[in-house]
Parts: sequence; C-alpha cells; structure tokens
Amino acid sequence: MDDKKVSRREFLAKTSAAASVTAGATHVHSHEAADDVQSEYSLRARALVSVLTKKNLIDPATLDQVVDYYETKVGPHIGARLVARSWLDPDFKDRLVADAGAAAAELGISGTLSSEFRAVANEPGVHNLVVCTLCSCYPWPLLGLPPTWYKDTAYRAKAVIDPRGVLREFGLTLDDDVEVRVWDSTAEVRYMVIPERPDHTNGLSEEALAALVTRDAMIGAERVPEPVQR
Amino acid sequence: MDDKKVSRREFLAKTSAAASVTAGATHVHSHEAADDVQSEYSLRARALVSVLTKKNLIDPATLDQVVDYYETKVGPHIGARLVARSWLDPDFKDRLVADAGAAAAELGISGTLSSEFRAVANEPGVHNLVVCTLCSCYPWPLLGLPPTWYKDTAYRAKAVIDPRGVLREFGLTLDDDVEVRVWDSTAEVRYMVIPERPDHTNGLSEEALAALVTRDAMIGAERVPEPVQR
Amino acid sequence: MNGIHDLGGMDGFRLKERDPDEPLFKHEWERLVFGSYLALKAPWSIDESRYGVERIPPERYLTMPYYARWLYRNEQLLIKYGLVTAAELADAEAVPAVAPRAPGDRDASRLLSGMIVQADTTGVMPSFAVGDRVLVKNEHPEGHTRAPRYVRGRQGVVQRDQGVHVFPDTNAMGLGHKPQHCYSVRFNATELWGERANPRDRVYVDLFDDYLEPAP
Amino acid sequence: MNGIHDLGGMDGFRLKERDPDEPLFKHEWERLVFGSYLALKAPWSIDESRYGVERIPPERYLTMPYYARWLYRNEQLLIKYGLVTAAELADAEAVPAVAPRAPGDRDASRLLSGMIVQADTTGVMPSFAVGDRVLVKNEHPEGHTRAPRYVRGRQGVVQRDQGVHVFPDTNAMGLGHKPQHCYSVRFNATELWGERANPRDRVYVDLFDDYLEPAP
Repeated sequence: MDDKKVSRREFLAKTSAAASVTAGATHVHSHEAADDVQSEYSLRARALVSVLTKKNLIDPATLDQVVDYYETKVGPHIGARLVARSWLDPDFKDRLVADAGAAAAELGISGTLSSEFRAVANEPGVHNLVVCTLCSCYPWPLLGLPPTWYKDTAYRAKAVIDPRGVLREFGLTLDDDVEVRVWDSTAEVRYMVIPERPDHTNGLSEEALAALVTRDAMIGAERVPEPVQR
Repeated sequence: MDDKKVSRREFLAKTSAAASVTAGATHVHSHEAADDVQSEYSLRARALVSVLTKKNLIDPATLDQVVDYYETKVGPHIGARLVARSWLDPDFKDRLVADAGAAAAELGISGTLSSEFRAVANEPGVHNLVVCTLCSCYPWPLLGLPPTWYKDTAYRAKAVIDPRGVLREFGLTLDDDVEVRVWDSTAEVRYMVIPERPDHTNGLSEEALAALVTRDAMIGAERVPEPVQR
Repeated sequence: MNGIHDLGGMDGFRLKERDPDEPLFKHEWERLVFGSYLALKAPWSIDESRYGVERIPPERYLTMPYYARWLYRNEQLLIKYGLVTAAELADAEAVPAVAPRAPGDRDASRLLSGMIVQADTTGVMPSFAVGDRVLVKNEHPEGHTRAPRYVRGRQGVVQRDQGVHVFPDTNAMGLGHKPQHCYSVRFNATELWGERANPRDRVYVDLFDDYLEPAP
Repeated sequence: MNGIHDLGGMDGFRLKERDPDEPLFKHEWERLVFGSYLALKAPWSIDESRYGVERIPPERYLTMPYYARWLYRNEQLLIKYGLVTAAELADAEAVPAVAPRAPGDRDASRLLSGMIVQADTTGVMPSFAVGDRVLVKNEHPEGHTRAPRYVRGRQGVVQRDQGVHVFPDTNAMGLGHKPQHCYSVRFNATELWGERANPRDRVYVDLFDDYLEPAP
C-alpha cells in the first residue's frame, strides 16, 4: 500500500474526475426522464382525478381554479413587493421581520392566516438561507410554489451541513467571516429572506425595486443583482 | 380533524394494509428483476474481465480458482465445526471466545490471519446478533460469503435499532427479559455467534452436531433447530 | 420514523441546477396531482399527509419526482380513509358517476388552510423561555416526528417562542392534538457538525416543547 | 461522509426473506465481478475500496444489487489508478492483448489479505482502557469514516481493546496509516435509541481511538 501523502482536496478532485468520465458508461437508468415512467404517472393521475370526480370528492372546476391560482396569482412578485417596501420604509421592515404575515396583510396580501411567516434580513456580515430538510415547506402565499432545486433531495441534504458549499455552487462565495444562518422549516412557521438592497438603486421606485428582487434571493440562494446599466 | 384515539399499533396495521393493497398498482419499476438491467450488468462485467485479462491485470485461472474456493471450499460448515466442537469441549469454547482465529487454526482452518475473529456465545438470557451497518463485513474464512438478506439495506438498517423486530420477522420471538447484544462490524474484527446447543442432542457425535448448525444461527438470526425425530 | 425523508446533513447528493424560468408543472399529470389534492376536502391533517410521504419505500422515494411522491401519498390516504378503493383506481372507467352536489368552497387561497388545525391554546404553558439552553432529546419514534435526526442529542438556545401549535407526532398518528409551544432553537453549526462547520455559522430549527429538555 | 451506506437505525426498509438454499451468485456476471476483483492485485486498500462503494450516488446505491455496487466501485477505482480507461471499458473488443506474464499467487485464501494492511504497532499506546466510559465525538468528515452516525455524540463503555489497526479515515483517502488502537465499545440501546429500545439491550461497535474522548 502506497503511503504517499496526497492532500484531501487533490484526492477528491481526482476521484470525482474519474467518476464523471464513466458517468455515461455506467449509468443504468435515469428514471425521471424515462417516458414509460412519465406515462405511468400520467395514467395514475388521470385515473385518480377521474375517480375523485365521479365520486363527487372533487369539483373539477375547483381543481382548475387551484392550479390557475398558483400559476397566475401567487408567486415571487408578492415577496418582491414586501422586500422593495422594506428597503424604502425601515418601519415596515421592522414590522415585516416581527411578523411577516401581518405585514403582508397591510399590503392586502391574503392566505397568510393558517401559518406563521417570518422574514429574516440579510445585512453586512450576515447571510440567511431557508430550507426544509424533512419535506418541502415554503412560504406559498408569499413566494408561490417552490422551485425544483429547493424541493430536491440534494439541497435538503446539504443546506444545513454545508451552506457555504451550496452557495458556492450557486455562484455566491461568502467570506469566512460572514455569519451564515440556515433556517430549517420543521414546523408551521415559514421563512423568507429579505435580501440586501443592491448598490446603484437610489431613486428607483418601489415597483422598479421589486422588479429586481428574484425568487432565489428571497430563499437566500443568491444576492439581488445590480440593475442592468442602460 | 377527527381526534378519536386510535392505538399506534392499530394505526400502523391499518396503514400498512392499505399500502399492500396498492403495492401492485403503484409500483413503477422493480429494478433488480428487470432483464435489461441484468443484461447491462452482464455486458459491463464481461467488458471488465476482458480488459483486465488482455492487460494482464488478472489471470483468468485465478478468477476461476477464487470463485471455486468460495463456492466449494469455504462456507458455514467451517463455523459449524467450531460450534460443534465448542459444545463438546468447554475448554475449546473458552479459546474460541477468546480468539476465534487462533481456535480455528487449531482445527487447521486457514485464512484467518488478516483480520481478527471473535465468537460470541448465546446463553440462557443472552442472544447475540451480528450485522455490518456500513457495508457487508462478515467472517468469510469461517462462514463463507454472506447471504443476501445480511447484505441487504433493510437488515443493515434495522438490526441495530430494532433487533427484536428483525428476529420476530425471522421467526424468533424473544422474551423481554432476554438481553440482546448486537455486534456492528465497523472495523477489521469479524464476529460469529456460538448458538445454544439444542435439547435432545445427547450422545451425538461432533459431526452429527455440526450438521445441525445453520449459517443463520451463527449470525444470530435463528436458533439451531432440534434434530429431526426419526 | 428515521425515514429517508430526513435528509439534513447527508452527503453524496448532487445539487440540481437552478432554472429561473422553469414552469411550475413540467407535465400535465403533475398539475392534476397538485390540483386534485388541493381541491379535495381531505379528512386527514397536514401531519398525516406528510407522514404519508415519509412512508414511501426509501429506494423509491429517492428516484421519484416530487409530484410522484404526492401521487403515491394521495392514493394511499384515499384508500386508507375508504374514500376510494385500489380496484377503483385500477379501473377508473368502471366507476359510475354520482349526481353532482352543490359546488364547494372555491377560494383557492383558503383550501390549504383546512388541513392545518388551529390549536386550542387554553392553558398551554411554555416549558422554556427565550435564552434558555436546551437539549434535544435523543428519541427515535417509529411514527411521524418533526425533530430531524441531526439535532437529536444536540444543544441549542431558544431564540423565539413561536406560539402554540398542534403536536405533529401525535396528530399525524391519530393520537390527538396535544397542543404545545414550539420554539425557534439556535444551534451553533459546530455543535451539529463538529470541525466540518464554520464556527460562525448557525442553524435555526423549529422544535416542539416535547422534543426538548433543559441542557445539563 | 454521511453517505447513504450509513444505514444503521433507518426505518422504512423491508427485510428480505431468508433463503437457506440461495446460490452464492445468482447471475454469471456476479461471479465475474467477484472473482475478477479478488484475482486483481489491487494497488488500493480495503478502506479506499469501501469508500468507493460509499460514493455511489444515493438513489442508485439503494436500487443496485450488491454486486452491481462492486462493479461500479471496481470500474471507478481501476480508472482512478490508471489501470484501465473508460474508453477501454466501453470498447473491450478494441483492447489489444499483451503477452501473458508468469501466473501470480493463486492461493485464494490469501488473496483478500493483501488489501488489509497490517499496522506498524511500534509505540502506539491506547488512550483508553477496558471499563473506561467514552463519548464518540460528533464529527462529520467529508471523506471515509467508520464511526456510524448513530453512535456519534453518544456514550458507551470500552469492553475490549481490539489492538492496533490502520486508521480507515486517513488510509482510505491516501493520507497515511495513522495506526491506533481500536476498541469494542458497548452502548446501552436506550442511549442510542431512547424510549424505543428495550433497556436490557446492548449494541457493540468497534471504534478507533481518534473517534473517542473521555465521557464528561
């Protein structure tokens, strides 16, 4: 056995290179992509809806309305309004941090009665990241339905043990002296992040500011990008 | 929400019944059984052996000898000899418990030099069970290659947290006042169980006793059955 | 249960790429699964609903797309509660339609709230106050729980009292609401992950009164 | 690493039936995978070999039959060590045969021992003695380790000194043998699993010196 010292980083880099070389050759099946799996899900989903409808357990019009509601009415634009307002109005920001549901209700945003909502604010030296390690809890009324990466096993696994590695993969490298706060949504409290206001945004309206705020910034996965220079 | 009290046992029974009803309908794919997966493994294994042979990294005759060795030379009959001897010779049993490798060497059993071997003895009020939660460590030179159930994820997961449940599923219900000792093979020490000698075996020869000893009894998964009455 | 769903702290997974333009539903069946579940007046709680996902066999859990887990859970719970049968799902064509009743509540924003039980807070006192050092009990219940494995046996500080909520561990199992306080508990990342963590980092986990005891 | 291989204590899996008559190899390819691996004079240690299995992506690990994990690991390690290339495995036909060398050691009983390094025990002192109460450090290394998650942060009693062995955590990573004592540590099942366990039961785990500290 060769006892030569290799740094851990070098070792990991070498082995992961080898893994990627054979990834194609050795990968037996990609399930999610397989058409027959999709068609099996499709058959089962149609059967389920058909049986529920025939037995009058659901009203198909309600099904359509529910989907329409989440596809067109609720989404990250709601959270973005809260963030933009908080950037312009420090008192509102205080109320948003104290009770995000109540602050949202001030702006006429509904659907926040059943759970509690918390907004956690990034600031110089502090970065917040939201996750649900056990399932996929997410502040639906404020941000809509969560993105695929948020619900995926990898993010749920890594966010709590290696938040800096996750952020680095997402393109955000934090200094070692920044404090990372990870919020694991294990109960009926839902979290959103108030990202920091980017530079060069003086004089922008609340609407223009809201347009800058991305969904992923309100999860903590990125910073709000600077406005594009024209 | 119905707040009616249901016992946990009843609840679990009901839900697992529901699960089994739809197991057929909802099971998308059984991988291990799928012929195309087997044929992919087969192609890759043949390619591997072919490349290793052509590059002179293995001698095909050695491959055959290795397989033959584990298929015909090593197996539970070795451990069974040790157990039978220990039933007849209390001093041997003491040596077996102290250092199973050395005791095996007394009987001319080889292959026990690289690892350490321990035999743990069942007795009235004590039942031992061997597992490797992290991979599939097993006393090859004494028992041969491990059975599928031992290497399977379920056994590795359950043996340490619910050994009594595992044994119950295997057909052995232990009294609450029996002490269960689970041995997790996490290093280079390998364990085998010396089961209790069954009743009605007085006067049997070492060979006849060895023939009663099952592989699974030497893992702790069952008791040695009584000899069949003629 | 120590299920495969309890993923916090696991290594070996690969992050999915972030796609800012992805549709909410990639396939029509996902839309049907989501919409039909929310349109249903389910007789079970959100806790039992989560428990339904957790009991998907581990090897299938990891390979199922997100809404396939919902589909599995919906089928299982509808069958368990006797609302549909496996035979009906296997042959939907053969199921006769009953005459439609009056339409139900169609306010989509309120549909989900029906599954979250508002706890009766009367006389429910907190065992801990903000600033208290707490130890998460090292318990491994067979049923549903919301104390992830990675905090069990670890110490933190109560950072906020989140008020009184229904206890998921009993509610999911049909064993009662057991309303109690829930706390945001702050853990040093090094307390959870040892030398691997940056000493500046913190993890906040919402934990119920019954999961906690005073730190020794 | 906190890999999917670290299964101890997980719920949700279903036990396989015991079949006293099952063949050692169900398929010919399993025989080839097993035999070729043992016939190889591998330049890696058994620790790196285990680490190779642990790095199989979790969703594939759970669905792979046992010897498919070996096959994956063998391919990866042979490529990593430059003994074969992915291209050669993809087109074995195209690989030219070299002239055979003299046959190697064919004593099958000794083939495996080559992978287990006998540690240099000179001057390696134990930190603990039989009877000592120890605490397993709550460490979560990114690389290979043989301290399962379920004992980390838990207390037990040293029941036997198993002698000096090569340290898997460094050896698997090419970071040296670091020989040290290994102990059989006895845990009360209730210390590991709380109220779920029978108070009479014990779990014995072989743990290296570096995993342990004196119990407080």
